[in-house]
Amino acid sequence: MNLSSFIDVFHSWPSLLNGLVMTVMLTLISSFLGVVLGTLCAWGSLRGPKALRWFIRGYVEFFRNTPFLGQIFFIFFGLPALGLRLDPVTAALVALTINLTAYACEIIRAGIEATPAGQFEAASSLGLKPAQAFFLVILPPAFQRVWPAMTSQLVIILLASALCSQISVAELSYEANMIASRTFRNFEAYIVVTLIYLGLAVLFRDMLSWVGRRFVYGDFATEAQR
Amino acid sequence: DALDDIIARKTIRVAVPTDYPPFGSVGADMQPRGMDIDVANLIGEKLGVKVELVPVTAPNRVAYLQSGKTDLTISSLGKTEERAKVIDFSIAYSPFFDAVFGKKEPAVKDYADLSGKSISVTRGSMQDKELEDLAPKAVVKRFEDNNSTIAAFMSGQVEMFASGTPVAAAIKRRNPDLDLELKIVLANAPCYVGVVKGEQKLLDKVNAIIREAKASGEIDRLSVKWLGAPAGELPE
Amino acid sequence: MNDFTTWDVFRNLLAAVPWTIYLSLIAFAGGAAVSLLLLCLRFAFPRAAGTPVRLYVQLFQGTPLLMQLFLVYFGLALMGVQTTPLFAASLCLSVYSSAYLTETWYGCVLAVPKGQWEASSSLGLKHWQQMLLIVLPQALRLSVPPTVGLMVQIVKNTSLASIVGFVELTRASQIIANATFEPFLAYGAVAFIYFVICFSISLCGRHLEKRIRI
Amino acid sequence: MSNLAPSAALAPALPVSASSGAAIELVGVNKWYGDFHVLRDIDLTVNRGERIVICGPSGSGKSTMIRCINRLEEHQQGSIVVDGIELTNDLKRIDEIRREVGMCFQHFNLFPHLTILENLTLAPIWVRKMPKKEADELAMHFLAKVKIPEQAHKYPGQLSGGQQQRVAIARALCMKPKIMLFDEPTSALDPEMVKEVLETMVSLAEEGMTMLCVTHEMGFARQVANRVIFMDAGQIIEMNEPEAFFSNPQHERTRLFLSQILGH
Amino acid sequence: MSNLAPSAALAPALPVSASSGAAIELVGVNKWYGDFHVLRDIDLTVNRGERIVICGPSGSGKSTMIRCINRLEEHQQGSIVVDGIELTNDLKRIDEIRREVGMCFQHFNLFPHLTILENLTLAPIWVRKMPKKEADELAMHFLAKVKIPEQAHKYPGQLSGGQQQRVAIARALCMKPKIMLFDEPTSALDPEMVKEVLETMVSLAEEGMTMLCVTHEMGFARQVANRVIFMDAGQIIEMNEPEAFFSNPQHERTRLFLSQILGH
Ligand SMILES: Nc1ncnc2c1ncn2[C@@H]1O[C@H](COP(=O)(O)OP(=O)(O)OP(=O)(O)O)[C@@H](O)[C@H]1O
Ligand SMILES: Nc1ncnc2c1ncn2[C@@H]1O[C@H](COP(=O)(O)OP(=O)(O)OP(=O)(O)O)[C@@H](O)[C@H]1O
Ligand SMILES: [Mg+2]
Ligand SMILES: [Mg+2]
Repeated sequence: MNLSSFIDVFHSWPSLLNGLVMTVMLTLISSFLGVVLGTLCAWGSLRGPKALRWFIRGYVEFFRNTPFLGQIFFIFFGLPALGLRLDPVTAALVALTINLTAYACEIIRAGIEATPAGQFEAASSLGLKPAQAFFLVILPPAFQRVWPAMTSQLVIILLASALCSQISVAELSYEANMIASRTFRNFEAYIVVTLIYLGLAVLFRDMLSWVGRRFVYGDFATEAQR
Repeated sequence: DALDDIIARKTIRVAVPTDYPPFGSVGADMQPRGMDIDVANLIGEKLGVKVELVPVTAPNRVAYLQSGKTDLTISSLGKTEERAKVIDFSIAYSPFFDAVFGKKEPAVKDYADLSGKSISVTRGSMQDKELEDLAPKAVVKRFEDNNSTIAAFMSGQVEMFASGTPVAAAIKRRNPDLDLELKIVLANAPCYVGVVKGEQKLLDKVNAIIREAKASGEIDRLSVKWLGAPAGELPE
Repeated sequence: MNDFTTWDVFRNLLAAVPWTIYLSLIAFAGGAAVSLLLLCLRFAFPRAAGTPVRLYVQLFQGTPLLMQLFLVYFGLALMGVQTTPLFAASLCLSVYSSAYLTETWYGCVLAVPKGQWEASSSLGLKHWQQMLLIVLPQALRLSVPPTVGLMVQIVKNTSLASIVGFVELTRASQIIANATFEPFLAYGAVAFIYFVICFSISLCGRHLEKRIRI
Repeated sequence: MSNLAPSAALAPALPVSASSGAAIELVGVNKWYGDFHVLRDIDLTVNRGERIVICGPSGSGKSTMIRCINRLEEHQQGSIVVDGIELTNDLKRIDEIRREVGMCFQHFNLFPHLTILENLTLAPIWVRKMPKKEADELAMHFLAKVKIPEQAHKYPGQLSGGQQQRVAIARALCMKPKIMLFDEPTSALDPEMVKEVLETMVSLAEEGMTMLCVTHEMGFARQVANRVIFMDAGQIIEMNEPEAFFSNPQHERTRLFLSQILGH
Repeated sequence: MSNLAPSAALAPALPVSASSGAAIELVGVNKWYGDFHVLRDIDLTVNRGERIVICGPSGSGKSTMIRCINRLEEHQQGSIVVDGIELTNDLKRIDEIRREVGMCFQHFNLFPHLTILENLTLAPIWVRKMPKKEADELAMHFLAKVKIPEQAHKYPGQLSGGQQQRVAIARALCMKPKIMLFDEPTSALDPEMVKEVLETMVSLAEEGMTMLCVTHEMGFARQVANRVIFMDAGQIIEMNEPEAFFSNPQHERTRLFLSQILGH
């Protein structure tokens, strides 16, 4: 392994770039959907009717306790048997989103449960409806409380998107595999892609902390959290 | 030198597939079995050493050899220029035709008919490369192992799949009702034993063993057992 | 060629369960050992060890385990260091889990209220006594739920050891799926087995959490 | 703290039975938490413009009682009528009542992610559907009233406890409630800040707001209350005008309690 | 609350300069948090057996000052001598001093994972190397003193705030300190519980313990303090005997402060 052997890898930069774009797209879309759905599930599992609560619990437990690889195989290879055929990218997005939703639901629920009871009470004694109280009053501080945990989970989703190569989604590790099997520069290709993932993870983390401050919970003094 | 090491160690490490019937799969006892496994055992027997089978998949079988994790790879490996740069090849031990398979419809008369068709293929296999050269307009979906390639076809995610004739025959035998036929042959790509690059003594020894087995009819016997037909003429 | 019964599928999968458990135990024990070491370093030399430990965590949390495995197994070999699949899997899983455990446990120690440190120093306890008698027991309690969560992750991630040819649950299910051409039976069974293992860990964790809460 | 001059300006200013009908009426109210009987046969009529102080030992059910009045807790027996509306499970009625009743909590419960101004305008905008501009003006009016208009654009975390509690009062006032409930509004405050909050409450009282206030600030009780209620073990043990209540408590339990909170 | 009978039993019982040398001596102490000057030229001598109450507005540096005395905070200038030992960075000396100085915090800071008894015996066993049996006896002695021997085997979370604070006092006493520091020991308590804790402190004072106490319980100050100190903005503004301090404060700032905490 020397520098010149990396050249073969860098020769394939257009496919690496394509893979990078696909990885980023998979991550961003499923992160967004997963967080939104996770929030709704968290609300449902705390406030919804009993049947809904049990359903959400079962859903969350199932998807948190089975490997992601199995989930993605099931959605891609198994659902067609039930008449639902998804193309690889859609299947990957669905799998990532469903998986993330389960985790996000748990994380957000923890944040909501840590909300002082007084916040609900203050909101309802002002006459806010439960949904208004939830989205205007309870949620933003809950998000702030759990944003670090959420960030870690979203980074895990970024890394898990590598497994989408298994259903022929042309994302970053798929392209790395392609380069590896074309040029037999396995190690060089993996090192390069590993470093790209590391860079992506660091960037994504920074971006999330910015997004959190800017859009999700606003920039308010933390000490106010009682 | 590799051959001396093998003799000294009294074991030879051979990369074999476990996801590629009839060349390699497992029985109900989870032990590997198939054409490739028998060839490995044959070579071990002739060398007078124990055989250590290392299960591999199509994409990483060359990597195992390259990084010295195994001495040989016997996993229905076809010969290509690129591969020849990083490993050595013995003489062929088994016939193998790469082809595209699919349902009766639509008909495929030449490679141009594959344009726009979605075809699943195992990444890093010969068929992958051949499809790219012969039918550049086909929509190729690459999967990690043979199982996924086939499953993609069976579940209707792709219209066709590219694989070897023996593989398709095995599927057909398992699922007689399956609507499956050979659409077009991609190449005649007999299987070779892969040997660590630059180990001439080992390579010569393996070649000698295979030649002898061909002459004695042993190869044909294995071919009939696993592939359903004699091996016939194989390139040196 | 297909002589598998449904029972054979289950039997062979169950036969692979010990490997999954064994790998998980190694990964957890190794990860715990490494992260305890890192935590000791970090608390003993906050200045000197802080940044390297943070970088370590950042590095192994920021790269896919799959890539780590591949690089250790094949990459080290290419540099002349031969490793067995067991060694590579143990090393990577340990390093991977140590990164997460280090971060989690560090957070638990920090989460013990400052007042506890102050009260114990004003009683004249030495630093190590404060750590051992006051802070660690409380941190330990805080750490139960996240640690159990990580254990579940580790169990699921041992499936990636199949990349280096290790025949544990996932690999066994792949092999069986290939032999039987019945991927759904094999994958369904394996999902069920994973669920049973992981969910019982979660349940034990919850039970433990309740028992040690005062 | 406490011991306000007993010659307070306001104390028995208002006759006990005033203006048009009762603001709040509790008849035979009982409440249980599981097996635990928190409220026992509570009867209480609060007239419009009346100011009532409730005291009693910890756990005696003071908070529970006033929380039943705006339905933060449900009662199981008896009737509670607020501003002529009876409290039932009908959600619409609860909403109506909550619009008429403002509440201040011990721990302020400001919304940490909103600025002071946003805290104040949230309910007018979302519940009263007031245009933002109008809500802002209203909010600034009440902020000026509690004497902290300059803090409008800060976050709650940046204010002192006393300031936060005044914001909480202003927030409740922005809904223009007819009745204000206070649950120990000063007990989480530093001694210096107690005064500024009490002053705000006194000025509210001077404007004739109907007030129900759980507090142990006996100086405040003497100054503004029309009646003082003593609760113990879920019952109203004693109820009297402040002068009589403090100088001549009827019950042994009341006497003991008063000696403890005034004595040290 | 407060306003203890001014004819308190203990107040000026002890002459200001007593027994063998000073218990605590601060000379020219200065401390900064970054740029922020928290303590400015603090000079203070506390004699053995003396009881000093410190009051002042929030943020004036009261806590910081007493935390410097047992080195929970470091000072940057000046010298602090406790029981004849000067505070430097020498860890052994800090340990020695901490053995002589007991401290009680506003939020008790009991160890939640240990029973009451274990809370009390922890330091005697590990710091004083006392045998467990002896430590248990000692602990029970002090638990009896704070009147909760029956709680010995419960966990802190099962006790009321007042009980917890008394355990915290007993815990400090188990180290047989020569000096006790209190940082607002009653301000996190319900009014009723304040009394029981203050009583414990008064009985300590009666035994002649050297005490430094940050509190706003002016009744307590009148009853037990030899001197009252008023701090503002990191400085000691005024220091006097309680009678003189309350009846005739010298400084405008002190007067204002007293009017606020006594006035309402
Ligand atoms: N959600 C609940 N479930 C069970 N018991 C409760 C609940 N809320 C309160 N209690 C109990 O009801 C009793 C009355 O509580 P409440 O808060 O009304 O007392 P309080 O008079 O306000 O006391 P404090 O002065 O401490 O605020 C207490 O004994 C309390 O333990
Ligand atoms: N660790 C710290 N870093 C920076 N500033 C601090 C720190 N601790 C305290 N301060 C500041 O030092 C000042 C004095 O704090 P201190 O806690 O001594 O006040 P105090 O008189 O005890 O007030 P209170 O009555 O609120 O307890 C305050 O302005 C506070 O904000
Ligand atoms: Mg209450
Ligand atoms: Mg303080």
